[in-house]
Amino acid sequence: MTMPLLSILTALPIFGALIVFAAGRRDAQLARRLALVLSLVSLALVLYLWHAFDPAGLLQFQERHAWIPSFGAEYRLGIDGLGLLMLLLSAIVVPMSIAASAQITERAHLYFALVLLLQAGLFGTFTALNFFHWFIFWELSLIPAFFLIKLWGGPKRSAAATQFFVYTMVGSVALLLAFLAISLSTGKLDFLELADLARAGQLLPAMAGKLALHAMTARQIGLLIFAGAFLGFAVKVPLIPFHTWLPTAYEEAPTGTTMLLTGAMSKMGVYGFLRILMPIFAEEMRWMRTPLLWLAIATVVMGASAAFAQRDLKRILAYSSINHLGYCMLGIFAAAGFAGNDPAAVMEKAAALDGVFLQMLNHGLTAATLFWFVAMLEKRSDGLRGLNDFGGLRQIVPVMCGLMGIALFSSLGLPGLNGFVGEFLIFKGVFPLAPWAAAIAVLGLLVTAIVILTILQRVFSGPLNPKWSAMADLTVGERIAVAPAIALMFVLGIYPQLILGAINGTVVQMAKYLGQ
Amino acid sequence: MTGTGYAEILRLVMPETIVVIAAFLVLAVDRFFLTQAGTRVRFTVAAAIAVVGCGGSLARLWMAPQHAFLTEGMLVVDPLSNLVQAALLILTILAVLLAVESRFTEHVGEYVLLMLMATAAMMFLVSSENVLVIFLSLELLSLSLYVLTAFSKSSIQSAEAGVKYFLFGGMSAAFMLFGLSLLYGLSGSISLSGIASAIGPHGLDPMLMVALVMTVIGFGFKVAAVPFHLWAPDAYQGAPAPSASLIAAGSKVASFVIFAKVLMIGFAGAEGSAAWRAYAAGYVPVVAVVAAASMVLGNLAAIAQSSLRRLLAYSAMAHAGYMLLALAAHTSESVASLIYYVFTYGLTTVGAFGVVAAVETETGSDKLSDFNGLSRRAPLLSLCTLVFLLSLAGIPPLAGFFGKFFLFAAALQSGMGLLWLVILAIAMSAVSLYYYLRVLKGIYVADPPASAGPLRVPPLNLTVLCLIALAVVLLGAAPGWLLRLIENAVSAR
Amino acid sequence: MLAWTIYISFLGVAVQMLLPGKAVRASRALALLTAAGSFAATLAGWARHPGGELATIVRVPWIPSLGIEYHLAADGISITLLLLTGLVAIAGVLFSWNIDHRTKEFFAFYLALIGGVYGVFLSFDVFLLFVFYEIAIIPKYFLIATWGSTRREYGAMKLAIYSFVGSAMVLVGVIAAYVVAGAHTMNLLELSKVAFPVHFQMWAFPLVFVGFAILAGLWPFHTWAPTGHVAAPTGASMLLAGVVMKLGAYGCLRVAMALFPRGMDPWGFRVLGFGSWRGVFALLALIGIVYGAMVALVQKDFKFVIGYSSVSHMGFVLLGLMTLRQIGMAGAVLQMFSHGVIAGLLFAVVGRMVYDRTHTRDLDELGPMRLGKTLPFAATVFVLAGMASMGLPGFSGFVAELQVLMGAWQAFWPLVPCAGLGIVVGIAYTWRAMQKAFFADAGEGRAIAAHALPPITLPEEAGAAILLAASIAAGLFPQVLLKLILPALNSPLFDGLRRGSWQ
Amino acid sequence: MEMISASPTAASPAATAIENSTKITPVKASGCGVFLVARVFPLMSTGSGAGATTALQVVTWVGGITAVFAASIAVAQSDIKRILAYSTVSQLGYMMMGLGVGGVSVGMFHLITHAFFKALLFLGAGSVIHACHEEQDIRRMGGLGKYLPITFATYAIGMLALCGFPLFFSGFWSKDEILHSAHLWQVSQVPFYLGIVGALLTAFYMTRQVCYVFLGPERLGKKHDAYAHGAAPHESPATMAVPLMLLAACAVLLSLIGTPAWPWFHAFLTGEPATVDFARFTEGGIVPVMVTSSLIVFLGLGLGWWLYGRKPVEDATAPDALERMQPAVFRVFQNRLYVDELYAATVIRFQAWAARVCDFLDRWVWNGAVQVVSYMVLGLSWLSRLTDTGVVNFGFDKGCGGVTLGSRVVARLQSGQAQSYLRILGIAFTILVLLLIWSSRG
Repeated sequence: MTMPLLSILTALPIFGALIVFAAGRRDAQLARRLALVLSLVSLALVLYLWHAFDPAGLLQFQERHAWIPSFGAEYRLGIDGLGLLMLLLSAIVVPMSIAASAQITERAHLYFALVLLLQAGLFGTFTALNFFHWFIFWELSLIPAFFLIKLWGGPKRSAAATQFFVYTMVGSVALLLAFLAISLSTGKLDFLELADLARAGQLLPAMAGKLALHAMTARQIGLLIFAGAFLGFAVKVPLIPFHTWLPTAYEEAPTGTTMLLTGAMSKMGVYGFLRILMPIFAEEMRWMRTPLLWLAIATVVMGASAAFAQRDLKRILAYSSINHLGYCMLGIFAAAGFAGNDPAAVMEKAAALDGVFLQMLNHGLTAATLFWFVAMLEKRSDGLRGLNDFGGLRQIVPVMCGLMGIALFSSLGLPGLNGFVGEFLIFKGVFPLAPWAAAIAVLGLLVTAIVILTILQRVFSGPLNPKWSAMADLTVGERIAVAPAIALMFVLGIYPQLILGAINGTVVQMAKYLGQ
Repeated sequence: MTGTGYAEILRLVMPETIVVIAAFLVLAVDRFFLTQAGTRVRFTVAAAIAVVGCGGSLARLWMAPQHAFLTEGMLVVDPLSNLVQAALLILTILAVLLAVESRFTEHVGEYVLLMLMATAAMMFLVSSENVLVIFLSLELLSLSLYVLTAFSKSSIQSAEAGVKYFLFGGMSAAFMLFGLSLLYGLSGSISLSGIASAIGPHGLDPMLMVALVMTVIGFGFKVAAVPFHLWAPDAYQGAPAPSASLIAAGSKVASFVIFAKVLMIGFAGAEGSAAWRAYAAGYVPVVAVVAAASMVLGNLAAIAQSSLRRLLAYSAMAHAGYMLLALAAHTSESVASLIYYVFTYGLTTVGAFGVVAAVETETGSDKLSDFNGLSRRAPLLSLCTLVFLLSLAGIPPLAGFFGKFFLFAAALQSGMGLLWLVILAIAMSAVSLYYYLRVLKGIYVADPPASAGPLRVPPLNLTVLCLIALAVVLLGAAPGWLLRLIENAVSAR
Repeated sequence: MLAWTIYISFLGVAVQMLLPGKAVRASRALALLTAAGSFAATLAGWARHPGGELATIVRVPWIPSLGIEYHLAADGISITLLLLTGLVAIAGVLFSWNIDHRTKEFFAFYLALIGGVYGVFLSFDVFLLFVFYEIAIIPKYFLIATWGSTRREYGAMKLAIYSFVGSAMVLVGVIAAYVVAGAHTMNLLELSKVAFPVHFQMWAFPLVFVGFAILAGLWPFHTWAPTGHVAAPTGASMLLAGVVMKLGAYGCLRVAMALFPRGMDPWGFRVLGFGSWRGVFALLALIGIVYGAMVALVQKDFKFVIGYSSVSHMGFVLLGLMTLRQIGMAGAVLQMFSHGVIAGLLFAVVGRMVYDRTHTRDLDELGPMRLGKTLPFAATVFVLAGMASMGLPGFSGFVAELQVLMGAWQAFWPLVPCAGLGIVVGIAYTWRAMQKAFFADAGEGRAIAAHALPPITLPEEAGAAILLAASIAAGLFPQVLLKLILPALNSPLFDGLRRGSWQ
Repeated sequence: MEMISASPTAASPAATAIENSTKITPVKASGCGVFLVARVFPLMSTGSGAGATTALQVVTWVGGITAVFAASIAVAQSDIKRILAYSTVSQLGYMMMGLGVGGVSVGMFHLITHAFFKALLFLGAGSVIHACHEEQDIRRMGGLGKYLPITFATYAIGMLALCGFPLFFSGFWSKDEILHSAHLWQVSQVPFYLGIVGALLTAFYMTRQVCYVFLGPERLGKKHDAYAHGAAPHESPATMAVPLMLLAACAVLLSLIGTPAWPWFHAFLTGEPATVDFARFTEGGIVPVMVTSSLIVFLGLGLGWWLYGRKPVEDATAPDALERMQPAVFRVFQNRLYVDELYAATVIRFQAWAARVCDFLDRWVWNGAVQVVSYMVLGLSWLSRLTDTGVVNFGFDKGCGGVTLGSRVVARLQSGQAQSYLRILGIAFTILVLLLIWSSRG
């Protein structure tokens, strides 16, 4: 690959942000359109990557330059199936969010510039292969998100934004310290090289040898460092109980931003688990299998249950995102938690990982769409979004509730819609590996279903709340806007191979490596 | 008096003689030709003659340096004494020049005469190693200084200062005389070296101790070391500026040099030690104690002062403390550093008093508040003040800092025993910065009184002050040559 | 070439004094010219010695009888700090553009200070170093006491006294070293070759180290820093935090550690769990990090927040020095640079952009003014600077603290999590200050319109741009500086350290 | 799968939503589910080759139970559409079972056939409902056969196909294949018997439905006399009739592509060439199974006819035949085995409780912990600040103050009284001498 496509991909939104900031100063609409166009351009670029990507091959579009030799920092880019998938997701979600942010009029140029910056952060995170390089984007993606919440958020935005920021930062610092330890003991910061080391079983001895901590066994040291790194990602995902920043943040953020947060940013955490923790800390994860699985279960079940207790649509969806990401975690922990690389085990792990990948994409798509619908609802109900503020809407806005119904069902995991595939595969993979975990987690599925159905019932069916008798159905523009998302749900639901094909090579290799 | 005729002696004491002649010349001219003229003219003429005289004597020292050691150390002429004398002469010249513009007295002739006599006395003092001559010249010096102090008849302070100086000088002179006579009794000799060789063997018996202490007290008075300092603040404050500067600069140089001689030659063998935990009786511990007391008390008391003159007086005690450190170290390096220190110190003090005089003549007092906003009223003068005070505080690259540095280095070189004293000294000099900065704050930071216009400073004084300041800077930036002179001189004997 | 940095600065002082008092614009221009000139000289010197290895510039005997020389030399560390000084000096002049009260005196003192700083960084003779070190102190006093704001005389005097206590300790140590060495020289390199008796080093090292570290804001001798910074006029506080604190750290490295390496050896017994001075100072540095950050977290005065943040960040420098690992010390030097730039920037925003316009620094009062809207430029700069200061990757602070922490991991790992706590609190206070000052929600209180505040002037924008650019450049390409620093750390000067407990 | 079985129960919002969107959705959606399982079949069946991986077992069991469960509910329903809905569920159960035991082709084949005849039935039901002025309760229908001949005929075909009437209907072949595979399943025979029972029930409730709807006297007028407006039940227009007939045709003809004799469909899925070979009938127990299932179907039909066809139901309010025999059992079935109530009593209540607990944990425990930590940090910060002002600064200031004070004291020694000078001198003298004497002794 002569052309540094990935660098271009990452640089594009940054320049886009500058352009939007400069050009959109006067006219909010112009800013929004510009941003939309730019995001579509990067979507096109990602699609081209998708097209040029060789499913069989692993790491592609690599770029590699020396950066700071003294502690092994490199400029290294590259994507495998995972990275590609994440790029695709971010490239899809960002235009959606921009399209959904029509109501932003105050300092719109800044808003959309920040959105594009956030996109740059996402792209950078998903393409970087060296910790130093990766961490830059990992952190920088926070800043736009923070300001998006802080400046355009709801009444409690300050608290929400700060909590979100500091909370995540705590995680990052822990992660950073852990990686310092690693880089000291190995002199490497490159994910793949570290993964190789770990597979060769040299990482742990190296750490134990280099950081001869007082009377700590290699195992303890490994766990200590793992704990640091784990915290970083657990907060980002988030795993219960590291999630308390999330509901407030999602609730207070402007809905367009919430789409970004849940659609793309929450995936950064899962991505981190897949790309970093699972390969590098395979052994530690195996040791910690049971607790980790319990965490995942807690996330699944408690997330769903907490969602049931909420009365605010955004909060409900926030908690249900926690629950959905919980499935990903479940799959990852199950896949990473068990040794043995006989074909059957590999197959099951592959299934689980396939599920995780799909779930990431699907949840991103679905959750973003759902929040979008909430945004539309808010627009019509001037900001009201309580579960009980509505009722019987289906009689007056059939199209909206039909489409939203589809989205809801997809998130509930109705077969035939994208939501189903991922979860199904995850359970299918987890079941043979950790039956008990799968069994308990099924509760989560049930509760989610109840939650979603409750939404449908309270909002759309039942007697019409006279307050909304004048509510307008989706405009043509809106229909056109959401159509692709809905269509995609069906497509992915019916033909998951579209994705599975592209990620297959990566997944299988991951599953293989996990065995060793 | 074996073999040396009076002509010989006269040749040896030519510099002193020239000064004395100049003194009488001044008086004569003032009495007989200038009775009608105004003070300024008379001062100018007198000063001119005095300067010429001192210049002549300087030239004599420079052109024909002598070397002699007359019997019993009655008269010792060697590079060291020459150097010190030269320094004394320079200080006197500066003092006289600064006096030209002052208005405190009608008796110009007498005043300048006394200054020159004091100078001559100092010159004799430093060129003698004989207790008798030392005492005589000290008395001559003291008497002229008493008068100089009380000279401003219009000011009650001046009179008071004079009286106190005289009373206290009397007491300490008595002490010293008693001490010296005891020495003579113990050793049967009046030459320092004789005394040393006589008392050396027997070590330190109580009589000698008493003698030692009494001598130390006597000289301690001259150098205004605590606790023999009590005269100094009043004298510094009361005396007319030129006299004060002569007391603070010239007499200090002379006294310290002779003090060093007396101790190091006269009490050679009775040094003892003031090393931490390795304490041994002798003059070193006495000096060390006095030094410590001077540093602490001088610096602390200076903080509380509101008058610049008194502040300078206390800081003078502090500096005396530092210099005593050199005596406690009693090595040739320490003597060299002492001499460098005392020279630069004298120079700086003269400058400082020059500034005080200049401001006093305008504002009529030397309260610190009168210096507020000086930098706007007289930038150049303030700059000089900055230099002087910072040099006193020991800020590089000014002479004061190098003086301190050499001094402390030398003190330590004599053995780490004095470390505690050095640490004390350095700590105290850090404290001292506080009060110097207070003065400078008034000058540079505070705003001038609304009414105050630019401050008129006589051009002569200003030039002199600038010269001094320049010298201070140069001696700091390039201390090398002066140091070489001193070291050669010290090692020459 | 590098020597000219000193000469140009003092030349500038002289010319400033000769200027007529009325020629305000002239003296500004002159100051800027001087600062830029010396910076250019630095660049030229850098171009001449790109390797970072030790290079003697001037060496003439000065006081032969004491073996003191006028010896200027530069290695990578010096050049790094010279660059820093140049940048901050230029920016400082730009941010002092609005000084119209006794302008020429201000700039005279300002340039004198800078000259002294350059001198310290360049002098390779301990005596000379000390001379410049003291020269740098006096102008600080007058800058603060005359042009400062709140409690300026208290702050100034406090700063002066702390500095002098510090330099007194240094002086004792230096003289003692000179005497004990008996080598009749003050040359750093030769003194560092002298094998001082260990028991001597054991008391001389802490003496000199603390003496210098006081100026580097070592806890608990740090309180001069916040008060001084707050009291100082913007330009001065930029220099104080940006450069002068580095003097201390530089002295610690260049003099204390290079001369008395064995002073950091274990005592052979343990007191309260400490086995060596190294451990003690490392802990003090750590306390500084956390403590400074925490105090900053609860300040009401915007400038105090920044003031304490410097304490916290300088803690990283000292910690890095104490690691005695190459990476840690390289990080420390890098942190000196980084903190210099960032702190300068922060003080510029707080002191010049905000305070000089709103005339209040109380965060609660700033809130209602909605500065985020009325002073977008200031807000942006502060956000960026804040990001840099909290050690976000991509800015200089990150690379520096990263390496320091790496060193710390090796040297004393238990401290690292605490340092992490410090970083987190650092994030918290930066963000808190930023929100309260610029992005406070619509609260009661006087919300002032945009036009009420004079707009940001060109010099401010220029200065901010320079510093930001420096921070980002150093953050993205630390290699540029590391190329200078690492060889310097391997220079023979630190042989003692390497022979000692260096790993 | 639980979702789907729950979905058509009218009370649950899902069904409403589904019926809102489009009638065909349940079939299609669930079809998608089956299709999906079929798609991932390779994934599931990997490992132990015999097609009995845990996943597949789960699928099988769930399928079998669903089949019987839903069918038994359908028996006692009186809403025409709901009966069909439950039958759908039960058929889905079959498909799942088929996938589980027999693999893709089996399940998919039934999926295809079912799609057609169930579509046919739903359409027919629609036509009936339309004809009866949106009446859905079968007890209020009856005797519609003569009014709606086409609907009746096609509906009958659909019904027979669904029941799996031997030989001529697609349903027979697809279902038979499933039963056959179930019969051959190594793991257990229970699914097979489940299937049998399901088949019986299916035949029974479909007969019941048909009897209620198309045969017997008209009970329509009893409710609201539609005749008053002269709107007698009338056949649907061609727009409805034609699709009915097409679907009916398919319901019959599809049987051709799945017979063991010519398993074209299976071949199509597996990619082998399809061959005609009637000998296959003789292969391992195909015929017995065929016979058994046929018998079962006839039994079911017979039972249905015996109960409902033999003597028609005169009155809409008249109790159901089964009800008369077994009121208790019937009520249980009528109330859908109290599934909803069960849920309400157990799951929902537990869920509500769990939700409250989780919400509590979230608000107070997790978030509380975070708050506590942050407050601790803040507290520490205040402490540090106090130390800074109260101790460090205070110390410095007091220190300086002390020095100043000391200096004042010292300065006051300077009384200026000449008399005191001598005293001080004397003291100093004695001290110094004593010092010397004392020290020289040591």
